[in-house]
Amino acid sequence: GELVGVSWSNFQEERWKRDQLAIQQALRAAGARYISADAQGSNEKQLADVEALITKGATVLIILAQDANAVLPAVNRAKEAGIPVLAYDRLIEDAGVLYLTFDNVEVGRMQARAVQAVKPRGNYVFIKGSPTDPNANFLAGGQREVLKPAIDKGDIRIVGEQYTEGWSPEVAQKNMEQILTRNNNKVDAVVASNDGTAGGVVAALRAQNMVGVPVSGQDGDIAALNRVAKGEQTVTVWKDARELGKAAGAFAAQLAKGKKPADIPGARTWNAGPHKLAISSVFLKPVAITRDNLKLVIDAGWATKEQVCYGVPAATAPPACK
Amino acid sequence: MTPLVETRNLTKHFGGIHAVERVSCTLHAGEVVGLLGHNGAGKSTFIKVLSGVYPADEGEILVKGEPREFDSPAEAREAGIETIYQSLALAENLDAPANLFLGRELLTPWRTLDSDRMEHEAAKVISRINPNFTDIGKPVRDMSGGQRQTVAIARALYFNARILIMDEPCAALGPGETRMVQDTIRRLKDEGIGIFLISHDMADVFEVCDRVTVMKNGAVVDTVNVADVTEEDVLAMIILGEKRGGRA
Amino acid sequence: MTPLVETRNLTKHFGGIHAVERVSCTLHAGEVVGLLGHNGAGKSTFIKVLSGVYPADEGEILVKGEPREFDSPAEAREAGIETIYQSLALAENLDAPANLFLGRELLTPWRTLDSDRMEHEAAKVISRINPNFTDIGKPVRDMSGGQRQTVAIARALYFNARILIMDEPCAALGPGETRMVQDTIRRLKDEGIGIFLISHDMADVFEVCDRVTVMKNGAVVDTVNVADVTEEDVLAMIILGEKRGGRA
Amino acid sequence: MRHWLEKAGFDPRFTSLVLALALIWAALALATDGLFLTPRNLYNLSIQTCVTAIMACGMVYLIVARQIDLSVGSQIAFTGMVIAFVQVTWLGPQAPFAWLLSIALGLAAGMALGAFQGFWTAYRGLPAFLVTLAGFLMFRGAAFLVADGQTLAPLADAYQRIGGGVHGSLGPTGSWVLGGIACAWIVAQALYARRSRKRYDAAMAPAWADALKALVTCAAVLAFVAVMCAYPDPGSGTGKGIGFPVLILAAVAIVLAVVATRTRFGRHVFAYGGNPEAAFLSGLRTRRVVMSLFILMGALSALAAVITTSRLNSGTHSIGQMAELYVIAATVIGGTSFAGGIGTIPGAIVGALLIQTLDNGMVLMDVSSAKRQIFIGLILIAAVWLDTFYNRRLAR
Amino acid sequence: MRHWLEKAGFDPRFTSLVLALALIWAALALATDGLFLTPRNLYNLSIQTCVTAIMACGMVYLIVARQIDLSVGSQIAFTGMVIAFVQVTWLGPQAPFAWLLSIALGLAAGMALGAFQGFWTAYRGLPAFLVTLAGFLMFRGAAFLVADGQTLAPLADAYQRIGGGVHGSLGPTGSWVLGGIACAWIVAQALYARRSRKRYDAAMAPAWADALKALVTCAAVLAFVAVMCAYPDPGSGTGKGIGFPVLILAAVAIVLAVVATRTRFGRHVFAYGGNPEAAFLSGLRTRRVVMSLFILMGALSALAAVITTSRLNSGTHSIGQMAELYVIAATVIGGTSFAGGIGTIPGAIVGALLIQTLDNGMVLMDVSSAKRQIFIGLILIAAVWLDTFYNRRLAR
Ligand SMILES: Nc1ncnc2c1ncn2[C@@H]1O[C@H](COP(=O)(O)OP(=O)(O)OP(=O)(O)O)[C@@H](O)[C@H]1O
Ligand SMILES: Nc1ncnc2c1ncn2[C@@H]1O[C@H](COP(=O)(O)OP(=O)(O)OP(=O)(O)O)[C@@H](O)[C@H]1O
Ligand SMILES: [Mg+2]
Ligand SMILES: [Mg+2]
Repeated sequence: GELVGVSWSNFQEERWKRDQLAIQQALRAAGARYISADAQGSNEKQLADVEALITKGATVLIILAQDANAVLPAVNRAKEAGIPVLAYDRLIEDAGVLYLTFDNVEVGRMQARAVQAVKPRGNYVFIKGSPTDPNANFLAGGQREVLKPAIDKGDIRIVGEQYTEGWSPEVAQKNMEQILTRNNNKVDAVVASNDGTAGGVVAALRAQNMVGVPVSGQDGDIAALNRVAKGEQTVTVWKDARELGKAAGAFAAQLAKGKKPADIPGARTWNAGPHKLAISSVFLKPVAITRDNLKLVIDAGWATKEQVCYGVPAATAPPACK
Repeated sequence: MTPLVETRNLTKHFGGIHAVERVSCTLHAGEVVGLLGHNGAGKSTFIKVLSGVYPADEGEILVKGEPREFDSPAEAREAGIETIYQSLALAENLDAPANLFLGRELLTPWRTLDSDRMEHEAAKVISRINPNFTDIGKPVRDMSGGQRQTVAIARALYFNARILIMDEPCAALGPGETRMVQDTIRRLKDEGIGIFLISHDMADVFEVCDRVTVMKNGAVVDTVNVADVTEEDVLAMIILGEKRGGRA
Repeated sequence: MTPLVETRNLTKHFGGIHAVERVSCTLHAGEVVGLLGHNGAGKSTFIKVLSGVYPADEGEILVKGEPREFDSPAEAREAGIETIYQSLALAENLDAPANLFLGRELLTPWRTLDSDRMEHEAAKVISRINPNFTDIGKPVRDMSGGQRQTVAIARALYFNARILIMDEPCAALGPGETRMVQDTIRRLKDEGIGIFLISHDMADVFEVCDRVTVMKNGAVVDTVNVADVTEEDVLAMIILGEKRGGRA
Repeated sequence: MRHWLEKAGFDPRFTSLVLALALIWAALALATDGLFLTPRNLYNLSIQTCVTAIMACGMVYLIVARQIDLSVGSQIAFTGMVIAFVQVTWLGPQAPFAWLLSIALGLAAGMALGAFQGFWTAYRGLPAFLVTLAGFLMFRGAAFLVADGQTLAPLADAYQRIGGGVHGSLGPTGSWVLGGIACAWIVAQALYARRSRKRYDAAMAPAWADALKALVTCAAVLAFVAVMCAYPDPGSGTGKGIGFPVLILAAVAIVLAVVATRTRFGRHVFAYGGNPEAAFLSGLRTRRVVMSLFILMGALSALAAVITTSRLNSGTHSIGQMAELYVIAATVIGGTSFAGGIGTIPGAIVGALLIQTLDNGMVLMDVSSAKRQIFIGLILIAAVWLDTFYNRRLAR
Repeated sequence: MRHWLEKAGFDPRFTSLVLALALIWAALALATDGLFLTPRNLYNLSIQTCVTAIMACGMVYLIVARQIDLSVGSQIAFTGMVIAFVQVTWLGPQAPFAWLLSIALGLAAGMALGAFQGFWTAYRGLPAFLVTLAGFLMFRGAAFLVADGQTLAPLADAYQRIGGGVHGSLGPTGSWVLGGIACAWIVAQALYARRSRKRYDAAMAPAWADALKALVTCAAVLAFVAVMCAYPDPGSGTGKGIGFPVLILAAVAIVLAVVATRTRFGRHVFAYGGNPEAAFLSGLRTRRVVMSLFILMGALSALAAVITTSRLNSGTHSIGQMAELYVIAATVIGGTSFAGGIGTIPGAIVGALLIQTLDNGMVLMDVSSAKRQIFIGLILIAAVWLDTFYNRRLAR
């Protein structure tokens, strides 16, 4: 069968596990084999990884790019070897690739919307991702885009904005503690970029008895879903990795069989990237999980009811936990 | 009567260098044996093997008649062998008392270090050797060459060992200090302690030694009673490396 | 005629310790001046100030009559002062030739090290002091105490300095080696080089010195011509710390 | 200046370090118009400092003995995951005393990691840098595998208090009592020391000096207590008092400081660091000493992990990144030298406090992370330079 | 075993290291059924190794002189951003020779960073660990600010070739010629050495030994060339030959190896590392030496940045993370000791190759990253243990 190589940018984050599982299943279904490599957040290593995957004889590459530009030489290597590339989840600025994603800017937008829905006006804090991870800036971009009008109107004041080295929860926590001190707790909403940092933020809020302040997140970590159920976190934007993975696996198999990216079902050319290249892309819709639609994740078997509703007081329990 | 220490064909090579070559000698209680020889003759290496620093390549060591193998200086020390190394072996960052009691610290009833008592005791022994040396509380790093050596000597003298090995103990000592050490050596000798003394100072040697063993390039040239020889004889042995009257 | 070196009230304190206290002395060309004193008298500190290791707290140094300030040993060396330190100052990881030529390496026409020539030269000087010492090619770390000192001495002798300072050069040397060094000192003296010699060995001192300066606790007790005194006199000065006939 | 300082027996190195810290605090107070010095922020600072400080205490021992441990960050991650795993996955946080057991197992795990590294360093003679670099990679990988990369939460309620959050402190009464006891102890120590020295009529610092020293220390302690109590707990509203992490740190610091200066083991560590060969020739069991240092470090990392996880109320394998750098930095700032044989526990703690101060203050000033890094770098250099410079002056 | 090795004058430490590497290669070849040893992979490996290896050469000098530089990773990031900025933002990649200028400026920047660190370490006596930790933070922050966190791309076409990508190599003819020259030089050296030693009739290794040594070295060189040429360039289709990064590495290594062993400067570095005080007493200008080492390191980091950026065809501020650890590890694996005064350039390069081998091979074996970290850690320990163990045996 075909051999599909996957290059992860940084596998250390919880969600990719699930993507991997889904991709592997989809590939097995299509009768293709799976090999992978993890760049651990390093552009240099990702290049080396791709070289290695090609060496191993991959016939299709699924690349989760660490950096949209820095990954291009890797893509070129693939092109040289005549191997089609599927840009997984993150943009690769190359006309030849198939771009498959829940676009992250959109995720940022959804986080912002969800928070704004609860707190349309007040003091906002932005806890951004790692400064060395371009993805963090996409998210931030989407968040700002949504909130800009309100900010300009003066409904929303930004009272704190910090990167989080290595997406590390305890760094997010320290930063949040300082921002709270700085504003003497006058913080009405926190837009955190993923569930890890959200965890740190909530911990900081709890220490000030401010649990309940709207907090956003993403990835649908079990812990985060549980926080949502408890009302400690407002939203976790859930990108059903299995959907993405399934699609990726299927498409990869087709590309391997020689299909052109453009001919992939549901593919449309998209050219909103920084360099305005026309790239054939497939976008999946992420879902914003709030306490009202927690059921979705449970029904989807993403998390069990026990996990989600663990320790949720019956009184304030969301519908899903009733 | 069985000697305190006896070595049989003790041998130690470093790569191609025959530092110690089949050296046999004995040391009895209440006796001072001098080890002489040119630089690089193998004296220090010999006593390092004796005190467990290096394992012997060949030959054996007998303490009180029974063969012993020392894998570390710690073991030699437990066997009652106390050594003053040519390198002095002092922890430069610690002061004189700390070095003097290193590994055998005095403790308070609560098993903590009894610094004050150690300082007191150290001051006592050191003043016996070098009365001018009072500021013993500073790191050894800041002491003069002779003061360091004084500390090393004091360490060996304080704990009454049965066997005492001194590698050029007076090399850096002033005339006054040297005398003090000689007196101490005589006293210990009378107490029945056996002493190996390495020294380059003939006067020194003839002052305190009963017998001298002369080495050259790792091997023993000869062992003689001090009573039977003159300084010149011994000097000749060291420099020419031949037994007395060897050429006769 | 102006002395090679002259110090006036040279003083150096370490915190509370008066290591060198207003020391004045002179050294003429072709003269050997012995520096004596108990351990910790301040001899090494004095010569370290002379060779630019420590800045003087007070007093001045005159070389050939003109006052000089040495901020580093490098400068003292440029002024023609060559020193053998008590600590020997050898790089343990390098071999004898490397240490001997350290800072003054011999170069090939292409400005690279001429190792072979340095090895050759080193072998020559060293053999002059200690003929038994042949394996000079190994790191100093692996050498015997006396062999190290031989290297340090050779370094000082190889480059003909105008002023030579030796801090206990023979402390670790065997009798044979010591004689060689004494001969060399005499030769240098005849060549008109001025030498400060620190030593604890009276015999040694009386062999080669013209004058001796005795120190106690940092201060000069007295300076005397060797011709005018006996070993006993000097010993008394060192130990009692009083001028000859001081008590008379 | 120097004279009465020396007389009073204040360690100039330490004093100047505190001085540098004081300067930085003053500057930050100005830059944040007083915000930095509010009880609330000082309370947070005290908590934030603990993790680094606790590990720094162990690092002092290692570096004094010419070793190093690059894997402390990964050790936190792994032990933290073990603890969380025991509580969340294995026993369930509600299980009575699950959290106690988890802490015990966490400590055990930490010591195991330490033993592993110690073995290769002490008994197989591999360079510590390399062994602990390997540990740095291995333990982080292992941490990921514990829960397959998942975040484990929430942890037991009792456990969460350890982190110094809500109800995570001693309260005013307790704090004052403790402060009182501390002062009493300090004075007692001073008196006892004088008595003992008199017994051997050894040289003594003048009475006024010792008195002054005791006074300053007590004042510092009480001032600290006062500030901590001035910050009302958001939960109960009463004063917070000393946070539990600070108590842990204090315990660790006192014990290790005493061990370092007043016990055989400590003496041997310093002797080994000063001259390993001499230590060996003096018949010390050097290997055993080195081995136990790594085990100690592992245990301290586990303690740090306890505080971190309970602060986050969750176990994630991404905690403790870069910890090794900050810990070693704290140690070095505190005057511990890589040449070996020199270092103090109090110094390391002040060092940790200094680093955390910069982090804390910069965010209060709302400096962007890139600029923050630059400032912190510069201030680090400045602080240590002031320190050494001041002491160089003394030496002359 | 040992005897004829010693006689032949092979450095046992180095030999055993190469042995360990060979073992690992064999194992990987088996585990990947030969894939690891394909010309293609070996070519990639050779390129991937260069960055670490080049910096390791400088780190050898620093560690030999009892210093350390933790900021090399951040130096890459900063100099890389400077280079990219000059090409992309300032002059534009199409501007003729923009890339040459950018390299020059990059090197200048690197040396400036080095000089900064060197100044504080050599002339102000701050511990290198601390100064370079500050650098680690500052330079990374500065790298972010150069383009405010943006990735700068694409770079000049000519520039891209430096990285060893398409047309990024010497081609078969060139490679073989070079290989020939190298061999000639090796033989010449051997002969010259013998002549010079004969002149002073100094002790000499037996002729067969020197012959053997020369032979082995030449064989290695030619084998390398052969393998590189066996991999067809995807662009042209002809054999790739030696990649440009490898050429840079070779140049750096040879120059630095010669400087270390055959020049005054190198001699003084080793003397200083062996005993700083002795070096000072012997009248060496120790400060100047230390200072220049840091500048050298900065220049090498800039070179590494050139290769990295041209490989990525873009400048991002996130490159070079953890580089410091891998570089220092490579150096230590190569037998350089933190005690100072001991270390070799070839050793460091083999060390770098060993580390990169593990990374490269594990991916080929398709091991999950968590498990990979664990393996790499274990193998690191094993390799170095084998090394020291083997030499311990020799010592007895
Ligand atoms: N770096 C230092 N710091 C503090 N005190 C020092 C330092 N160096 C020397 N001293 C003290 O200064 C005094 C003189 O030391 P010095 O080395 O000059 O004595 P010395 O005459 O050479 O003795 P010796 O004959 O043992 O070599 C001694 O009391 C010594 O303890
Ligand atoms: N660790 C070592 N490695 C290699 N050779 C050594 C080592 N230690 C000593 N040697 C050599 O062994 C021989 C004997 O050395 P040793 O130190 O025993 O001489 P010694 O009699 O003590 O000389 P000295 O009177 O100078 O102290 C010397 O040639 C020395 O170079
Ligand atoms: Mg000896
Ligand atoms: Mg002296």
